Amino acid sequence: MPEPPALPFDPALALDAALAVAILGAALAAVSGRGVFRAVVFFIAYGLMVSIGWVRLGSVDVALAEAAIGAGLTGVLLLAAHGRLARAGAATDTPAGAGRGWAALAGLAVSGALVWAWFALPPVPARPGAELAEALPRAGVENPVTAVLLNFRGWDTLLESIILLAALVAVWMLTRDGDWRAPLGVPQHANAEGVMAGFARVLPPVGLMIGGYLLWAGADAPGGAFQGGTVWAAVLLVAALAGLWAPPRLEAAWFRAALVLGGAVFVLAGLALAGVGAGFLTLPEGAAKPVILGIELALAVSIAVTLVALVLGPPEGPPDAPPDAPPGALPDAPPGAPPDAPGAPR
Amino acid sequence: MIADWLTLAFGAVGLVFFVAGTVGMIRFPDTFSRLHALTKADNLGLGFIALAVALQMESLADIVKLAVIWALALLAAGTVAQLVARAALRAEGSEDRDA
Amino acid sequence: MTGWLILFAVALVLTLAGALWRVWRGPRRADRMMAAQLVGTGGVGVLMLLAPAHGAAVLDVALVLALLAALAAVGFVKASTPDGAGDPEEDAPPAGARGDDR
Amino acid sequence: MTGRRIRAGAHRAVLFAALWLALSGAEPAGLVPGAVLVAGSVWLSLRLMPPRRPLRLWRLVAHLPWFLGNSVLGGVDVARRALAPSMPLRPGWRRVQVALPPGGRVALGGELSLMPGTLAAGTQGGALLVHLLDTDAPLDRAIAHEERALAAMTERAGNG
Repeated sequence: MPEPPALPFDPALALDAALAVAILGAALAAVSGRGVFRAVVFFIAYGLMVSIGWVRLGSVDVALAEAAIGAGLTGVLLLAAHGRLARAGAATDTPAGAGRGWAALAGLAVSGALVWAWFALPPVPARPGAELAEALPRAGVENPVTAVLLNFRGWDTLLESIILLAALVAVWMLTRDGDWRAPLGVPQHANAEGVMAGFARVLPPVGLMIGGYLLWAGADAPGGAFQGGTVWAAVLLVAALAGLWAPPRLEAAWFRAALVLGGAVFVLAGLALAGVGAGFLTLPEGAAKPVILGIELALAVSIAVTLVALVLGPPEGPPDAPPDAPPGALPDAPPGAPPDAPGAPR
Repeated sequence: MIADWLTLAFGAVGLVFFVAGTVGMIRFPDTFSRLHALTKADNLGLGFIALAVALQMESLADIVKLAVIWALALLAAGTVAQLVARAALRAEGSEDRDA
Repeated sequence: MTGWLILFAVALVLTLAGALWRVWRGPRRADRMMAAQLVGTGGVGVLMLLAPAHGAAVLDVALVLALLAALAAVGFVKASTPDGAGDPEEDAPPAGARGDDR
Repeated sequence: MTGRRIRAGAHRAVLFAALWLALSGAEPAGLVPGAVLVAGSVWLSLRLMPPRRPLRLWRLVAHLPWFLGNSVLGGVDVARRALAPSMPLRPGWRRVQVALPPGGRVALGGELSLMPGTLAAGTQGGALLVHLLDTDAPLDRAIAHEERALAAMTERAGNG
């Protein structure tokens, strides 16, 4: 049997063109037109396609982060925000008129500044990454992204992990005075024998494995603390949404410890290295890999807990008494379906 | 090479199912029928694509990984179809059209 | 062979355009949400097809997408319950805000 | 009681270990972190999904080809309807009484959603809400067969 013929042309350009058109189309649809719900769904689709785009650009690390954040967390966050706006009676249609013109102008200005910055960059060296390639054997890990994040530029990563915590504190500042002792977010509930709960019983153990794998693989292949921690956060969130995992209170000691674990281990490792004379966060060549993996594990735990807390939002007690009665029956139930018992106690 | 020909065949079949899923989603007249198109045709298409790619992978681990990905996609599809169908059923009659 | 696989990926991205049309068109929220689901499934397919050309690490991206594919839809059905924290399968909606699907 | 937990835990440990080997490419350096993760996942899985009835693993495996064959038929069926110019559809709802325990009911709903002509929308008062693409198709027997196959996967011993 002969081999299949090779393609007479290279389809890579067609793929990139199709992706670019689809990404730009989804982005435009998300910011134009009316209807916040539609914009949110377009944003979700946009995130999915952007992560393919990162793969095409050769940045599998970024693609992984985008897949975990974009597909997992921002969708839930934005849809919850939209539902909340609708329940609060706020307008869920983007305002028409002058405000949007100014917003578009501001967006254009930022884009213009970015384009200018791109052209103003110093010329790219003949072999980009040559310095990195030369330093990589001393890093202790083979994934250049992890080497930069945890070894050569450890300072930046340390501060970034603290930024996430600062964002969480900012969210908590929205807590109402009476709710400080309530568990994080609104109380979640679901049919314990239903589809959502069934899914949430199966997914988290698999997610624990896959997140752990990304963390472990991050030393020598795409992955790492952020990707692994985000996957952990996403499956923990599923368990919380299905009412299978009760989110902690702010004062829970284990919760606070988990939040600062990453930063604390990072700083302590840095101080210990300074103590042995290597300098703050200067990893010695021989011991770099275990130190990096230890810091990454701690960081992943903190990132997972912080992201879950960010999505769940500030502590809120049970909702206030409704202004009017809950709806009695399923509207348009299927033929023969008995109406739900109205207002049955849960 | 037989494997290469099979890859072409499975890939093409997978693509046909993806196209059918999209066509169904565009043509079918009501929300619930469109849910059928998505869950069944697309995941079958994904299964065939996984088969096509599996024939090009060298390590057994990668082939198992492809199977795991497909299994997770099936789990997600079975869950999402039921949940979204139920949510749409509840919303029936009330106003959930926007724009 | 990778050329053919990438050609398949091009075709798959084109079918995603149909899904985007349905996101735009609706008319119901469930339609838009399921169309986004199709973008996710198609995206997993594209990533699989890219694996032989870009290396097996791409499969990890597909793995994460498939693992979390249902998350947005779970968020959607939760947000569309009366109090935004429930489950459409619950027999009686708990006392909470008025059921409003807008 | 504990015997059942141990047996279920062993089943799941094998599954998770296989998953780890596939993920890590069976690299020797990954065996220790893998073992820790498998232990954690089994613990989490037993907490989230305590074993109710012992699973007959071989029944599950024996059911797989049938399930795969049916999901192929499901895809072909829906593709045929979508691509046919006349687009033959007669959609409607049906309530199907099932005797399965809740976990089995959810699994049945998921399976039906991937099979020809049926789409579940969860349960209501113990009955499965099923959307049919074609209300004239003889699907009752297929649904009943599926339910029996799922029921056979768990042993009836124990009180659930």
